[in-house]
Formats: sequence, structure tokens, C-alpha cells
Amino acid sequence: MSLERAIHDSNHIIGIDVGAGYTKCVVCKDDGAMLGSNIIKTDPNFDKSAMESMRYALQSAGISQMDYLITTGVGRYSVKERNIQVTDVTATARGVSQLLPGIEFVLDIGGQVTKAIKIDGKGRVKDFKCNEKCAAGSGSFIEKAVKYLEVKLEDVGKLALKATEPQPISSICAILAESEIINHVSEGKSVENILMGVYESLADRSMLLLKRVGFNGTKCAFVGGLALQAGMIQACKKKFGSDVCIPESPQLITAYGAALMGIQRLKKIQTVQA
Amino acid sequence: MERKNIVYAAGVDVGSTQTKACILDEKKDIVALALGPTGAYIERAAEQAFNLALEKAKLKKEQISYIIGTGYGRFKVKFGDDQITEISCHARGAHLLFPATRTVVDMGGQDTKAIKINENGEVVDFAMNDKCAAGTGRFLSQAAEVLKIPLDDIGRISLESKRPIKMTSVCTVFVESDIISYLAQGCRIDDILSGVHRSIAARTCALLRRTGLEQEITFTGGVSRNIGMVKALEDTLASKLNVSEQSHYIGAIGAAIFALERAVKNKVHGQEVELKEWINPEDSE
Amino acid sequence: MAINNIVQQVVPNSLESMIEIVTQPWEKAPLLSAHAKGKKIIGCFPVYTPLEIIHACNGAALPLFGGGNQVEIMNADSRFASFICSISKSTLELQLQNKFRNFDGVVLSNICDVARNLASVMKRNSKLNIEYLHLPQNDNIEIALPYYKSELSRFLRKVADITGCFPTDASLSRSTALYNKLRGLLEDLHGFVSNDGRLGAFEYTVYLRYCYSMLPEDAVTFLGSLLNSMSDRVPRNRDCIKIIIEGAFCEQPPIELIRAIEETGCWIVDDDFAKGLRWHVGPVQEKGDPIEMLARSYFESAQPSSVRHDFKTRREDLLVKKVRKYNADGVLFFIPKFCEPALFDYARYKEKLESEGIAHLQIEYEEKMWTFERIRSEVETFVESVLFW
Amino acid sequence: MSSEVQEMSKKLMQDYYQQLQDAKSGGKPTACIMISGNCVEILRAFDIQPIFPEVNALQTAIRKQSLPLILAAEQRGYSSDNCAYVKADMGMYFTKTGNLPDPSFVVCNYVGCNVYVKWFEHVADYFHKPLIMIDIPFLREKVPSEEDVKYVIRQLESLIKHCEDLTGTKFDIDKLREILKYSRISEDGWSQAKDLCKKKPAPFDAYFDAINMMGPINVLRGTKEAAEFFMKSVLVYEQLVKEKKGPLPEEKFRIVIEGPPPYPYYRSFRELFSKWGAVACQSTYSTVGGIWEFGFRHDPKKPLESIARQMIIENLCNRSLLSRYNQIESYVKNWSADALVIHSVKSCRLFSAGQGDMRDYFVHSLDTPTLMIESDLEDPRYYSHAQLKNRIDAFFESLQHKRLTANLRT
Ligand SMILES: Nc1ncnc2c1ncn2[C@@H]1O[C@H](COP(=O)(O)OP(=O)(O)O)[C@@H](O)[C@H]1O
Ligand SMILES: Nc1ncnc2c1ncn2[C@@H]1O[C@H](COP(=O)(O)OP(=O)(O)O)[C@@H](O)[C@H]1O
Ligand code: SF4
Ligand code: SF4
Ligand code: SF4
Repeated sequence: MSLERAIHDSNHIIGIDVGAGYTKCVVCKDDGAMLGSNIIKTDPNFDKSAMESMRYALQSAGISQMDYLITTGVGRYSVKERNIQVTDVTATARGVSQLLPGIEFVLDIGGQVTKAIKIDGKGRVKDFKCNEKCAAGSGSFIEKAVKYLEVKLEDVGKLALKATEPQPISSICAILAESEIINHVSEGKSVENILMGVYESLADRSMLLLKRVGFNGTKCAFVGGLALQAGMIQACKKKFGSDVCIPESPQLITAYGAALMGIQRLKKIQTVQA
Repeated sequence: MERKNIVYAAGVDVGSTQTKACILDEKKDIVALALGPTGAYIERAAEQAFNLALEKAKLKKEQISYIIGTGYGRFKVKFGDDQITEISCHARGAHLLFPATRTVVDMGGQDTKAIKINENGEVVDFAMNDKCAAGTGRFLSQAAEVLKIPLDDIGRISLESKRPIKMTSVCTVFVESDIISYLAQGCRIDDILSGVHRSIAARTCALLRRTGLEQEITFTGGVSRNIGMVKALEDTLASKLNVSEQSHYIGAIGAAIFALERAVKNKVHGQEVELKEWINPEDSE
Repeated sequence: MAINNIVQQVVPNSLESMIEIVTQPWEKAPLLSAHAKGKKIIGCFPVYTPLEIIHACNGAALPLFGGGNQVEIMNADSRFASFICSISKSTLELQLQNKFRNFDGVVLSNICDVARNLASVMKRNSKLNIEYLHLPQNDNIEIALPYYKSELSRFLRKVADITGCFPTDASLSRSTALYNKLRGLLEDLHGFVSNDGRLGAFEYTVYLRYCYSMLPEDAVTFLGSLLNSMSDRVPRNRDCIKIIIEGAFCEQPPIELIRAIEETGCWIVDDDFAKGLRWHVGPVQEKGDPIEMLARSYFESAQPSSVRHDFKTRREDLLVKKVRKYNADGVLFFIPKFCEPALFDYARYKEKLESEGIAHLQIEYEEKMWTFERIRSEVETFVESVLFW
Repeated sequence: MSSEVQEMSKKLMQDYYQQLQDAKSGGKPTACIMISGNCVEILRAFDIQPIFPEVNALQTAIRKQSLPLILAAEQRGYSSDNCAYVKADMGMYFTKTGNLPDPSFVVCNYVGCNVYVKWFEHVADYFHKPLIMIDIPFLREKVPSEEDVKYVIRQLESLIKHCEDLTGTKFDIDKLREILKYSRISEDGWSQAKDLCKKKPAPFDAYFDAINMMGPINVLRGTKEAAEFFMKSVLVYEQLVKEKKGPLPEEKFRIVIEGPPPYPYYRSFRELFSKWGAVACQSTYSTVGGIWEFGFRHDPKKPLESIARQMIIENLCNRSLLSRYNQIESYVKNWSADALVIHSVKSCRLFSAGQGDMRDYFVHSLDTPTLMIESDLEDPRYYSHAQLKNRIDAFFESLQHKRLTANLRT
């Protein structure tokens, strides 16, 4: 391949984030422009999920061929066709620094893991911290609470905003936290208040993680599936007492960051080859 | 059929996951059993299960002389006459179904209990899983959920395993990521499930060692319906377990027996004085 | 007998079989065969046990590293609650499963509240001689040295009661010299880990633990030939980051985990795996009263660790020095879950490293782990953040 | 009523906190020291104001203010698995709350608990103050060796030397003897009061109400005020015994409680027992500072030696788990308890590591009905009311049933 083509003819770079709950795929041009994307639930067969998500994403971008595939997330090693993999923290940091330049702290709450990341000006990870065991509250906890409270996942965020008297959840264990929720329900507390209580305790815990990477109350970005829920955003704003920036499609940002790294990598390879 | 003069008593076991109801007649024969999810509206769940049992028994509420609530939500059985903890009830219920029982293993949604009982079905000693909810029924249902297999099937599937995997921990919160990483390594689903069952069995075994293992052992609670768990426990304990169709309802059955005793006493003496000893201290919640 | 013969005898042919031995020492350790020849086997909890004394009493000291991921905990959970470290549970489990049947005694000490209570629980549940050693926590050597001398003498009498052999000063000195030799050779071997990476930390740890599963005499022979074979290897030059591991002084990470860490692109230039065994920074004085010299070495040349109070030497400063010495890219804190001493120390290390601008990552492990996904991806991220992109 | 004792105790402890304030404003020399087997008398002999971080930590818990402090410490890198007493105390420094005087130095009386060592290393580090280590050899055999005692005495002497240097006053052994006399009186009173709990009904709850005596015996031991407090308290309790009055309208069950209480939920926890008419006739937690009920006293004739012996032998923390079994066994027998309740706290491994084995011993070897429950002494996140209630109710249900059927059979 000539250097010429590498620079002028656009390559299609794909980033796939195979998360515990959802598989996210982004198709990019090599200038970083996003052409298409897709989100599906993750199947236990990661490779299958990834391929399926990629198919839909390519469809949405209206293209059929790809040049470079980079994977991230828990299932990153399971995707057979990948060119390279990168961890989700690294990818998230890259994605955020591209979309929200100047941001130093990132909070990423996904299905299983909550992460606090500190990044430098170039989007490199300076420090990060994941939630420990015994930590109630990541996305899947919300999903369960939602089932319990008999509301729809899409609606929870907005519903929580109506809360007047949030009911705190003190337990650190997700299982025991669940019984606390039951307790609140049986005491006749409203769904809004319970949900907001869940969000607030989640925000508290996230704050702790962020502080552990040195968060000082300046701006912070909030990404991952939970950033789709308005209630969570509000709880974070309230607890952090600072600007909380949400990029567009916060759930896709890790896949996007991966794609950006793929671009960089591909350029390097092509330069070397040329 | 004329059943007017028969004394009926009922037990309602409001568990963390499922609510069970039982109606007994005065010969301690089971007239009806009912089951429903507990969900968030506990009072409603208790009523539903109770009503379902009444329906099955073709009885009216007024015909039930005494009702006892048990389980986590026992204070939410507002129509009940009294409450007793599920530990006493499981002991009594197991004693009814398997009179030679000396040890009861109860595996429910959120906790696992080992109960040692005497020849009268009275609790001698008991132990429960500690504050950590690791290794309970929830762990299994969580595993089933991650693997997208119906709860009813996981036990059977686990029995097909030839090389069970080892679980790192039995923390219910992280079972998901554990399983996912096994899947990512390409492990077989039956091997994973078998590993899940075995790790819970090992933990339960430790619990049983607290009270001591005396024969016979009766396995109760919702998880006793899972044949994989029955097998795993039998293997770990190197002993047979009593299990029956009705094992899931044993808490409710036990509560109904207590209720029946009170009802009969009421009938004989026409007053409640003697029962005073059994009323729980007033609850502040 | 020619040296060659001995080596044949004690060196299993592959790393794999050594791994099998070091992960189940209570069953497979070569030194267990000494039991048949009338030597008493004494298990030691892995931190700061004076192996020299046991050796001089004609005993065979076997360091215990818990059950690793080889035993299923079925009984010990009923004695220890869920927030207790794995090593103490699995050690008790091994005992309850009668895996220590060839042992004559076990030594524990006051390294932490858990190990201390473990001594009681083990005592109640077996006929084994459980010896308890008080390791002084006063760092004023003037006050503490005479005391520790007396404590070591008491310990010696206890061990001698078990083995039926009360050593002379000369035999104590000989034992000291032997262990000095062993530790020296291990240091030499470790040089290949830190200096040019021709030996990985994973492999080194296996050798280290293997050496302590033999009688020291055999280990010295084994190490001699192993060191010779090192010259056949070429130093590695990998695309790696250099890291130092801190925290794993008592409960050990599964050795597969060490391998997994190396695979993510870490060159572990220094570590404290099984540090309790190589606790002397320098050799113990071989001249003079042997008990006094042993006692003295605890204060003057013992490896600093989270379970020895020494307020004069700041461990955080030592760590920074170590990072500078090896020009390491960062520090991985490997902390056993629920290990209170190590967790407390982390708070102080963290502050120091942050003020020095040294990258670090804290990881909690348990010896019984089988899957390392979470840890792996955290370490990978760490590597990525230092290495490229 | 025993509320009289409570009032007196409250007054004394308030005065103590006032002294801390005075020390802060007056720049008086102060020292941090631990509760278990302490040598506070030596500090007193130099008029050094003792500060007890443990007491401060539990105060924050009782006021339900511990969580933010714990979190502040966790932000600094402490783990959620570390002893929460330490985190609450350090959190107070990190957040600059608490309004306590800074210590002039730190005396780590390492009596059993290894966390003490870490804790005081961190405190000394934080304040940049010297740390005096008093390493107490663990009681490994029935009695300590002569070397053990000598070692501790030598360390006490070095503490005295340090105090002399700090205050510029010469050590006055007669002053220490005087202080020890007061200690003795308090110890006598303590042990008489505990002894009265052998009566039925017990005049006070030896777990929940014993807190009122623990402040004076551990924090204020060696003062005249504490001595007077104990003399008065014993009178109050004797009167109650005469009137056959106890803390509850009816004493239905006598229990021995092992393990520290959950301070953040002290009241509701107590309620769980009161409802069943259960009164603690003895407890081990009340002996963390010192075990006086079996006869040991400080001896003004042998001041340093008796202090050393108390530190090594006569406190719960420096004894092995097995001797704790013996202690409880004697409580169950001699105080005629119906059952043992083990409250296992996550923070404190000194107490809780091995309590499963303790349970095993009491249930299987001694046939004592035993209940084991869990929460925490400082961290409210580990307290689950519903779970505790379920277990406690079930336990007393079965005790009651057993009693009922036993009565029927006879
Ligand atoms: N459409 C949606 N509306 C609100 N919340 C959502 C939606 N989709 C996903 N979530 C939340 O996001 C979580 C998944 O986040 P994600 O970042 O995809 O996690 P992972 O990468 O671990 O799969 C879910 O558990 C759920 O709580
Ligand atoms: N048909 C079934 N097969 C296997 N497991 C079952 C079945 N039904 C219920 N369970 C298990 O039983 C648990 C509920 O048990 P139960 O004794 O009712 O608990 P609780 O009393 O806490 O509600 C569920 O979490 C589930 O894991
Ligand atoms: S089940 Fe709950 S308490 Fe137990 S380890 Fe998991 S998160 Fe922690
Ligand atoms: S791992 Fe830590 S807590 Fe466990 S025994 Fe060792 S030093 Fe103690
Ligand atoms: S571990 Fe226990 S004795 Fe030690 S400081 Fe903590 S609460 Fe106190």
C-alpha cells in the first residue's frame, strides 16, 4: 500500500467495546469522523456479539469494508478478527480527551464496573481506580432495581428527577442493598425517592473513587451507560459540586476512543510499511 | 362435602424472593400450597399467595382459625394472627415431612441456614450465612441470568459436566464477571454451572459444620428444587438428603403447624391465655 | 556420592513438576521424606520464623503458604468469618482436613491479629505442637535485643522438646552458615531477575519456594547447578515496563498470577514474594553467640515489612530508593484481600509515591484465585498508560 | 435506678473532655494512648493529659458522625477492610474536625492488637511527634516469663525517662503509688459491681450499662474522681439488688455477650435484646481495658511491676483466644447465664478472627446455646437491622420454646 493512499483514501477503522452488559461498535474514518455505530446486548459468545454489532454498525455507516479492527472491554481478547486490543480505561480516556479537550477527570459507570480515571492533556491515563468487590451500584444493579420497581430502563432517569425525599441506601453489598430497596418499598416510599436514593449513594461512591485518583472538584466527564440516565447525572452534579460534562452518546465513547487509537496505530503501521 | 367443623390453619412464608402459603387441616394434612413472587409490594404478595391457597382449598378466609406469618416479611402479613421466624418454622415443617430429620439445610433467595433440631422438631442450634450474601440462592439465579438459561434448567445442565471449573469467589455481585471471563476462555456452560453449584455446596458445608451434621439431613427452601444443587450437596457431604416436592414450602408448612397448634388449643380451652408465651415482643419497626 | 547424583535426586525434570510441589508442599515437599528418617517436620507461617534454630535442632522446617488454590475450603469458613484473609483460612482448612499429619509442630507469631488467633484455633483443633513466637515490635535495640535473645532461647527449648535434640552453639553456627549460604545463592539468582531479565519473577518464585521445600543442604546443591545453567541463557530485551511489586510478604498470590502479570508486559525487577523467607538483607553474623547474632539480625538486617515495627527506617523511603535504583516505571501494590497490615501500609506508601510522582497501582488478590481477568485488565491499563499510544 | 450511675459517669466524662479542651488552650503536655491494658497511671504521675483515640472514635460513632470520617480516610488510601476505628480517628485529623488537642507524643501500648501499632505509627507520622513503643509480649503460656516482665518494665522506664525529658520534672514514685491506690479502689469497685450481676435480677446490664463504668475505669483510672464514682456506684447497685430491681421490668434471659457493640446503632441494638427480656450478666468487651473480676489489682508496693503484669496478663486483648474461651466459660457458669451471644464485628479482627471456632466450642463442647451475629462497631454500613432482628428473634424463640417444653415435662 502506498503512503499516498493511506493519507488520501480514507480507511475505515472500527472500534468495538465488548462490555459485560452491552456491546458497542463505532465505525470511523481516519480523520476521526464517526460514520456509524451500534449498541446491542452482549451475548455470552463475545465473538458473536462483536461481529453482530459490527455488521449493524457497518450497515448504519453504509459501508461494507473495514481496514482495521480494534477491540476493548472485557471481551476484547475473544474477538478473533481483531487487529489489536486495548483496555477500556485507556480507550475511554482517549475518547473523552478527543471529545472534551481539557478534561482531567473521567467517571465511567458501566454494567459491572465503575471507574474513575485521571488523564493528562494528551489523553493518557495518569491514574485510575475501579470499584472494589462489595460495591453495590453499577449499571446492572440499577437494571435489577428497575425490574423490581416495575419501571422501564429508559424511564428511570427522568422518573428519579421527580424525587422529593431521596431514600439513602447504605449497604455496600449489592445484594443487601437490594433488600434495603425492598424495605423502602414496603415502607411505602415512592419509586422516585427510592431511585434517587440509589443514584445518590452511587454518586457518593463514585465521588470516593474519583477522590482516590485525586479529584479536586474541578470539571469532570461522566460517561458509560449510566450517563444516559438523567437522575444519575443530577445526583453527580449535586454531590460533586462541580461541572459534570456528558459527551454526546456517552455509552459509545469507549468504542470511539478505541477506534481513535486504531487510527493512530494504523497510521504508524502504514508509515512503517511505506 | 361438609367441612364446617374441621379446624384449618394457615402459614404464610414471605421470603426475600418468593412468598409461599400453606393451609393445613387438623390432621396436619396439607390442604393447599401456593407460591408467588415477593416483589416490592410485600403485603400484596402475602395476600396473593394466601388467596391463591384459599382458592385451591376452596375455602374462605373466615374458615381459617389461625394464621401465622413467617420469613423476612412476616410483619407484613397484616391479616395474620402472629409471627414466628422462619428458622423455627423450617424446623417444624421438616419434622412433619421427615420425622427423623435432625439437620435442616435451608437455601433460599438471600440466605442459607443450617438448623439442628431434636426429635420434637424443636430448634437446638442454628447458623446462617454471615452478613455477606455470597453463596446463596441469589448466586445461582444470577449465574442463570448471565448464562441466559432458565433457572429450572441449570441444575440439570450442571449434571452433564465432566470437568467442573473452579470459582474464584462466591460473591454474588461478581459472579457475573467471573462467569463472563470463563466464557471468554471458552469454558463449557455445563462445566461452569457445575463449578457454581460445587462452590456453593462447599460453602454450605462450612455452614453445616457450625451446627454439626447429624443424620437425617433435610434440604429445604427454593433451591432444593434444583437437582444439581441436591447432587452437589450430597457429593460434598457424602450423605443422602431428604428432599420432597414440598420442600420449597416447608417454611409455610411449619408456620401452619404452629398456627394449627394454637387453633386447636384455642378450640379446646376457648381462651388464649396459655399462648401468651409465644407472642413476640412488640415490634418497633 | 557424587554431587551429580544428589542433583538428579532432588531436581525434578521440569518447572511444571516443581510448580506442583510448591503449590502442595504439605504433601509433595521433598523434605517430608526426612520424616521417615526420624526428622521432625515443623511447619512455619511464612514471616520471620528463625529457620536456623529449627535446623540446628535437627528439625526440618517447611514454610507454609496456605492452601493456595489447591484446597477447597469446606470447614475453615465455619471458624473464620468472611472478612479474614485466605491464607489463615486455608492453613486451618489443611489442618482440619488432616493434611498436616506428617507434621510434628507448627510455628506462628504475632505478625497480625489473625495469625495470632489462628494459633489458638489450631491448638484447639489438633494435637500438633503449636509454638508461638513473639517477634519484638520495639525498635530500640538496646531494650529489645536482650528480650529477643531470651525469646529465641525459649523458642529453641520448645523446638528441642519436639525434636528431642538440643543443639550446641557450634551446630547453631553451622546452621546459620548454611542458611546464609542458601540466602546468598538465592540473592545471586535474583540478580538475573533484576539485572537482565534472563529469569522471570514467576520462574524465580517457583525456584525460591522449591528451595524451601527441600532441606537446606539439598537446596544449596540445587541452586549451585541452577546458577550454573543460567549462563546458557541470553538476557532478554523486551518491550516492557519495569515494575516493583510490594505487599505480598505473607499470603502469596497464585503463581499463575505472577505469570499473567509478566505476560501483560511487566518486567518485575524486584518483588517481595515470599519475602518472609529471604528476610535477611545481609548474612547473619556467624561468629559470636549464635542466638544473639540471630536476634541481632532481626533488628539490624531483617527485611522491612508491614509486620515489623521499625519507625527509624521508613519503608516508604526505602521503596522510593528502590524505584530509583532500578529505574522502575512504577510500583504494583499486591495486597492480599483483608490483610490489615499491608492495607494500612498502603495508605502511607500512596502518599509518598504521589509526592514523588511515581506511578503505582494497587491490586488486591487472594491466593485462591483462579481467574485473573479483572487484575489483568487493570495491569494492562497500567502498562498501556506507561508504555505507548 | 442505675440511671444515677449513668449520670455520674456522664458528668465525669464531660469533665474529661473539658480537660482535653483545657489542655488544648493551655498548651499542657498531652499523649495519645490506647485503652487495652494501658499504663495511664504513668502519664498521670507527670500530669500529662491522656488522649484516647479509641474513645474519640467511638464517640463519633455514637453521634452517627463516623461515616464521613471513615470515607475521608478511605479517600486517602485506607481500605474499606481496615479497622474503622482507625479510619474514623484519622478521618478526624484529615478533615480537621474533632477539636482535640494535638498530642505531644504517642505512647503505643501494643497490647495484643497489631492494628494499634499501625494506627499510632500513622498518628505519630501525621503530627510529626515521637512514638514511644511499649511492646507487650503476648501471653503465650499460662504465665509470662520473668524476661517478659523485665522487658516491659524496661520499656516503662524508658517511657518515664521520656516523660521526664518532656515535662522537665523528675519522676516521683510516691506520686505514682498514690495514683495506683486510687486505681485499686476503682478496680475493687468495678469487680464488686460485676459480682453483683451474679444476683437475679442483675442490677445493671453488664454489656450495655457497663459502658458507663468503662469510661471511668479505662480513661480515668488512677484519679480520685473515678475512685469515688465506683464507691458510689456500688452502693447504688447494692440498693438495686436489695430491691430486686434490674434494668428491665422482667429479667427473662441472662446472657453473656462477647465482642464490642455496634456503636452507631447502640440503642436499637439493645432494643433487640430488651424486647425479649434478655439482660447481659457478663461481657468480655467490658474487660478489654483490664480484667479485674478475678482478683488482680494494681499494687502501690510494686508500682512498675504491677503495671507491667496488668499489661501482659490482666486484660482481654493480650490473652489468647483460648483463654478468652475460659473467661467466657467462667462467666456462663458463675454468673448463671442461659446463653452466649457472639457479636462479630468486621473491623476488629482481634475480637472476631476465630469466633466461629468459639461458637463451635460453646455449642458442641459445652452445650451452651450460642448465637452469632455480625455488624460493625464503627462503620454503619455493616449494620443490617432486619438481618440481626431475624437472628435474634429466632434464637430467643427457640430458647423460649425450650424453656416452655422443659417446664411442661417437669
Ligand atoms: N437505553 C438506556 N437507558 C438508560 N440506561 C441504560 C440504557 N442502556 C443501558 N443503560 C444502563 O447502562 C448500563 C450498561 O452500561 P455500559 O457502559 O454499556 O456497560 P458495559 O460496558 O459494562 O456493558 C446498563 O446496566 C444500564 O444500567
Ligand atoms: N424451580 C426452581 N428450580 C431451581 N431453583 C429454584 C426454583 N424455584 C426457586 N428456586 C430458587 O429458590 C430461591 C428462592 O427460594 P426461597 O426459599 O423461596 O427463598 P426466600 O424464602 O428467601 O424467598 C430462588 O432464588 C431460586 O434460586
Ligand atoms: S456478596 Fe455482597 S458482601 Fe459478599 S462479597 Fe459479594 S458484594 Fe461483598
Ligand atoms: S495475609 Fe496478612 S492478615 Fe493474613 S495472616 Fe498474613 S499478615 Fe496476617
Ligand atoms: S482491631 Fe479491634 S482492638 Fe484493634 S484498634 Fe481496631 S477495634 Fe481496636
